Amino acid sequence: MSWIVTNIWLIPAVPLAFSLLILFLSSSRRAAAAGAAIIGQIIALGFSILAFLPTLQAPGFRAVQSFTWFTFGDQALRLGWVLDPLAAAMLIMITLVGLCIFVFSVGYMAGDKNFTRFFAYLSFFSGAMLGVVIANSLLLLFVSWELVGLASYLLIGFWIDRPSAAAAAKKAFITTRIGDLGFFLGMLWLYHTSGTLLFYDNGNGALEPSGLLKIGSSATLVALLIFCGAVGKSGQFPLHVWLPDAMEGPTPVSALIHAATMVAAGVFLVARVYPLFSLGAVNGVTPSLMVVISIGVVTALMASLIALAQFDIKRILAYSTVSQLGLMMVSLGVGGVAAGIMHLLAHGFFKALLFLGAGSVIHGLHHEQDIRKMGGLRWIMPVTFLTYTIGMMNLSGVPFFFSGGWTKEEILHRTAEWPLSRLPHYLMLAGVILTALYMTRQMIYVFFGRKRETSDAHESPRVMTMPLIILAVCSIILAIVLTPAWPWLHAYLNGEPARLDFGALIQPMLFLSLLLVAAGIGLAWLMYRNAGETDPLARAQPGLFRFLGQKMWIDEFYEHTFIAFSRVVAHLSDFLDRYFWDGLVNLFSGMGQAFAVLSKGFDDHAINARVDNTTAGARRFGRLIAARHSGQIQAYLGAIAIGMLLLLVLYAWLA
Amino acid sequence: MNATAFIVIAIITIAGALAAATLPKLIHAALSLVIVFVGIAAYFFLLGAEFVGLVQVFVYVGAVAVLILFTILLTRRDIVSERGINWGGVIVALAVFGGLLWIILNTTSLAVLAPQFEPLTVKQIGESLMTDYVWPLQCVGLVLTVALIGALILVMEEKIER
Amino acid sequence: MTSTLQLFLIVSSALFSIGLLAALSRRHAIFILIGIELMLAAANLNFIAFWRFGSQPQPPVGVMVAIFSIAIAAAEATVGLALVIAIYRHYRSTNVDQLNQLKG
Amino acid sequence: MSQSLDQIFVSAKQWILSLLSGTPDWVTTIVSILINISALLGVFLTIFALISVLERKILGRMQNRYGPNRVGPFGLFQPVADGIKMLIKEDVVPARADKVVHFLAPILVAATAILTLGVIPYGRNMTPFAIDGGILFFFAVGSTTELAVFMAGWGSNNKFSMLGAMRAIAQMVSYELPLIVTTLPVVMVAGALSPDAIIAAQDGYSFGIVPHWFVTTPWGAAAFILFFVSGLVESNRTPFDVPEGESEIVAGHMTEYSGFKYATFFLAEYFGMFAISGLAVTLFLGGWHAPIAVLQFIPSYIWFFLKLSALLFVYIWIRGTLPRTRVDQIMNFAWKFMLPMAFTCIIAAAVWHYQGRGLAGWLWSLAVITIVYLTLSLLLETKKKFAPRTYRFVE
Repeated sequence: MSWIVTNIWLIPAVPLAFSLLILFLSSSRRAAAAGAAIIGQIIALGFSILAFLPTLQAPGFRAVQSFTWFTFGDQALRLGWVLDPLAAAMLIMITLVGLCIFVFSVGYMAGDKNFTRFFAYLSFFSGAMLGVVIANSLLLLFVSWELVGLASYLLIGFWIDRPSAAAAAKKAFITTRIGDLGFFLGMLWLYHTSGTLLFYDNGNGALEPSGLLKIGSSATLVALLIFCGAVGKSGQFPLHVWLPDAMEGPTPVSALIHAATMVAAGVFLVARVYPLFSLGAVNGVTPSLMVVISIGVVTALMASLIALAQFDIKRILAYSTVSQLGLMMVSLGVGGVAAGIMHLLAHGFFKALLFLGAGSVIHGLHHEQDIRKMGGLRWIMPVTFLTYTIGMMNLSGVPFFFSGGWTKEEILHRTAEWPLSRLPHYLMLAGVILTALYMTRQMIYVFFGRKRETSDAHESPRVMTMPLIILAVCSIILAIVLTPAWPWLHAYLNGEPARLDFGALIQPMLFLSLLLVAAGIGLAWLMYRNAGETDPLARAQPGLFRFLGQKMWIDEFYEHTFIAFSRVVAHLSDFLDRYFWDGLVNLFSGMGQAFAVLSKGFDDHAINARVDNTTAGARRFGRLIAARHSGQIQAYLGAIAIGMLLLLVLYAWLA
Repeated sequence: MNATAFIVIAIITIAGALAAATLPKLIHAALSLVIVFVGIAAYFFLLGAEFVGLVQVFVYVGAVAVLILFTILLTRRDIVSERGINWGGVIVALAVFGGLLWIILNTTSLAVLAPQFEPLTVKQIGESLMTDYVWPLQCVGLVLTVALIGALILVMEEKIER
Repeated sequence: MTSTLQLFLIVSSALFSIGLLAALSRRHAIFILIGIELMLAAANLNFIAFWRFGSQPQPPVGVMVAIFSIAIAAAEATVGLALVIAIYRHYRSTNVDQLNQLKG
Repeated sequence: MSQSLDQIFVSAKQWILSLLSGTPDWVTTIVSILINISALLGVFLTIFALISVLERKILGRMQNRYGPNRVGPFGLFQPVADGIKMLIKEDVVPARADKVVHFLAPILVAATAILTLGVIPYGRNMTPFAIDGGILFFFAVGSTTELAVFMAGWGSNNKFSMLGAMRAIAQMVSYELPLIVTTLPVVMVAGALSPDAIIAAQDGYSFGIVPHWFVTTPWGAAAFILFFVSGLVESNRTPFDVPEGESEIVAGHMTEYSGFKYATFFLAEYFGMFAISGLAVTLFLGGWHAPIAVLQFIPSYIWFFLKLSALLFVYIWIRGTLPRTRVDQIMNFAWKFMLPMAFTCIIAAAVWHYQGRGLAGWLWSLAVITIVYLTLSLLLETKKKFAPRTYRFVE
């Protein structure tokens, strides 16, 4: 047993400590801040690798440390952390992607005046996210979860002088808070039914058989409430609206939070408490899982469609993130936990890669984000172009060499095997085409075609391209452990040994999806090859394009329903307050005043006369005393001495 | 107990004290105060409390007296005209002395001769300070620190904005 | 028969009274401090004398008290003199007759 | 043989006292005290005379000239001539001076200097005034010097005198702290305040050649250097002779003294230097112990005075080498560097002690001192750029 297994809390603690350290640096110590953040991340990565190694030794490894936080009455509130393949894989992904993004940020944020603060927040975020991953208690997870939310709020609103950034930060915070309310209620309910918040506790945890037995029929409710939190954090429909707006933050933040890690927390949460979802499954189907699937499907398709009609390079990626998260949810819903997590890990790498690539493009074009104003960057930014292409292949789901392809394939398999209906499967296949379509569209707009208003574009510095290359290589290497021929990661996550089987490579489904991807890319190539200022789709279907371009008017829908409703309620309350309650209050106060007038008359004539006499006497006495109060220290000292003398006399007289 | 030593020290000490209390010039009074301190330290030696005597010299002569002299220098422009003999103070002081004397002379339970004793070594004092008296010691350290900082803040130049 | 301890007590009470005299009758604030130092020294002498003439052997209580009292006296002198300087800066005077802002 | 040679002075005193057997006790006591005092005065007045001429000669050599060489062989009678000159000079007392204080100051300064010499062990069983708290006595009496300096400055009723006295007191008070704090590790390790016990704690040799002096430990070496520098300040020697720097402030608190009183000040200053050096020898350099085991046959007092002379030579050497520092530099150095380093020595000594006083403790305490030293050096590094110097004249 390695020492890190028992001290796994060190992994989140290190970035948190470094974050505090950086916060105390003066804002001119830029190199120190960046260095500290990167060193903290490297240490966390090292610890994560150390923690990863023991999990390889035995399939289904799980180490749990729990301790009592405090006790009220006879109820002990216990917290703890857990190390299992799920956590270990997430740790590696978060720290590695995080490290790349930290390094990238050094270049991207080079000109910013709040450089040190940025790195403090990044480190803080990293620590909080690692805390989510290793938590063995729903409460600890919730605490870290909220810290992640806080970090996200701080980072989205990092450019506080921009009103749009501040609004986006607020929106993200409030929207996720709606989900977190559900999460919190779910937690309370879980504690009520099972009496513990620990996941694993030597057979007594909430996720272990005895705990699940106690939960019994309320599992659906608990699972759905907890799923609310996941919906909020992972940007699932109907709470997805904050995620595209969150692109107001600096691009490394988008890469770190809104692609690779934080949004993955929702998926991770569902995977972590999966036993609650699948409790009492008939044929692998429970009501809660049904909800998960429906939400996932709706989210995935809707986001892909919206992505087709966006012109902001980061916004397209944001919607693709939403759709990929929906895909993961579907995977979890149909029972493919390992597949979902694998996609989550792969997605972490290639989406960070894509976002950083987009960041590199934006940086090279002096903060231009509109893809209509880009083009022909293929030769100007070769490294960015190559790595971006790899990321795009991953996202589009091209199998064989790209991890994203294999994991997406796996998810499609799982949906196909769902016993209830084939509908999710078909919809996901449609999603594959759409993904290929919008990604190719973006590629063509940005990297091919004529140069548009990109007169002084330049390739980014080495410190920014190196992370891109590392992430690209990682996403390709990851493909090796993902092939169906040697499904090592799948086996690792499921806690069973991996077997080599080349036969698994040849499957009809694989060719189907390959065909679909090729169709999507080809279609896009045909459509957008000669695209001019107006989008071809907009020309063909202006109504539909506007509908999609305006994000299906969901924000507006919320504006006119929920927000309008609360406004009406507020007005109503205001009216009630002003006229009804105020009237009551005024009535009472009038009564009080009348009584006061009465008692004043009584006071003045009956009582005060006596009191005045007494006070006059007291005042005369006070003047008498005050005359002795000369303010002279020595007079006081003399008085003390005389007092001492009197005491002496008294003593002598008594003795 | 050495009677000669006792009487000589008593004369010097009380003369010094009278000088300290009555001399018109502040500096002379402060220097007479030093004589009193040294005299009391001599009494401590006579009573077998060498360590306290040394501490007395160290603290009072080396530190407090110098402090008083510095303060006199820093406030030298203020020459306070004395108001002549303050008979009230003299009478109170004499009365207190008389009362104390009367009490002392009338108390019969006091030891006549000092008992034999082992001289107190520095080591014993140190051990007491570090065991039974460790908390008072810490408190005194704290008090001294606070006094130091407080005195510094009190005498710091006030910034006059012009 | 006057005991030896009584002699010490008489000397210390004389010192105390002289200190009191200085504190009561002089106008300069530093004289008051000098008087207080005299009184404290007299008290210390009492502590040591009582300890020495108490039954032997006994724990060094008197010595301890004297040591602490010396330390406290040092702190007192520091703060007192700092106060004198501060008062002097403020009123341009160290005459205690003029410092009667506390007058009731 | 060597034993009797070592104790020859002790035996001589015993013999004189034995002549008085039969007389009352107090006579013996007083005679014993008188013997001690006269021995002290005799020895140190001789050393003073020698040093005053040697200093001028050594300084002369360092400055590529001869120094006094006219009176007697090699100018050795120079101090006699100086003394006679001082004694027959007119004793000038300023008209506005505070006569009593002016008169008492040199007496007090000389008395304290001689008293401090009393507690130092000059050889085996050769401590003139052996008391339990000898080190404390040294510092208690030594702190009285400040009072004397103040009296001299104030009593003269002269601006230069007063300024010089203030400077002297300020720097003496500041450096008294490091001086005392650096003795604490020694007192801690020896477990005693008495000089004899401290010397006894430094007895013994490793491998017969490395003496167990405290200066051979890292904390001891550091404390010794700090102590020596503080001692330089306490005795107002160059490079810390700001209070009496001739080119700045005439002669500081001694400006208004002449003739014999001036000579007394001069003497007290040198006696103070002897006392500090003697204490340094006692605390750190093993007192009267021989440096290697083989040389133990040489009498102890010879070793003591050899070490003392070595230290005195360093004093003179420094005077011939270093320029005078500024007042603010002296103060900053005391509070920002000396005092923290002195406290570090205490910690290092504690580390050394609790590591079992072996090699491990040696290395650990070296590490502690080095780390703090480097940190302080980094922190105190002045980032001030050198600019053309501007002079502000007296307003």
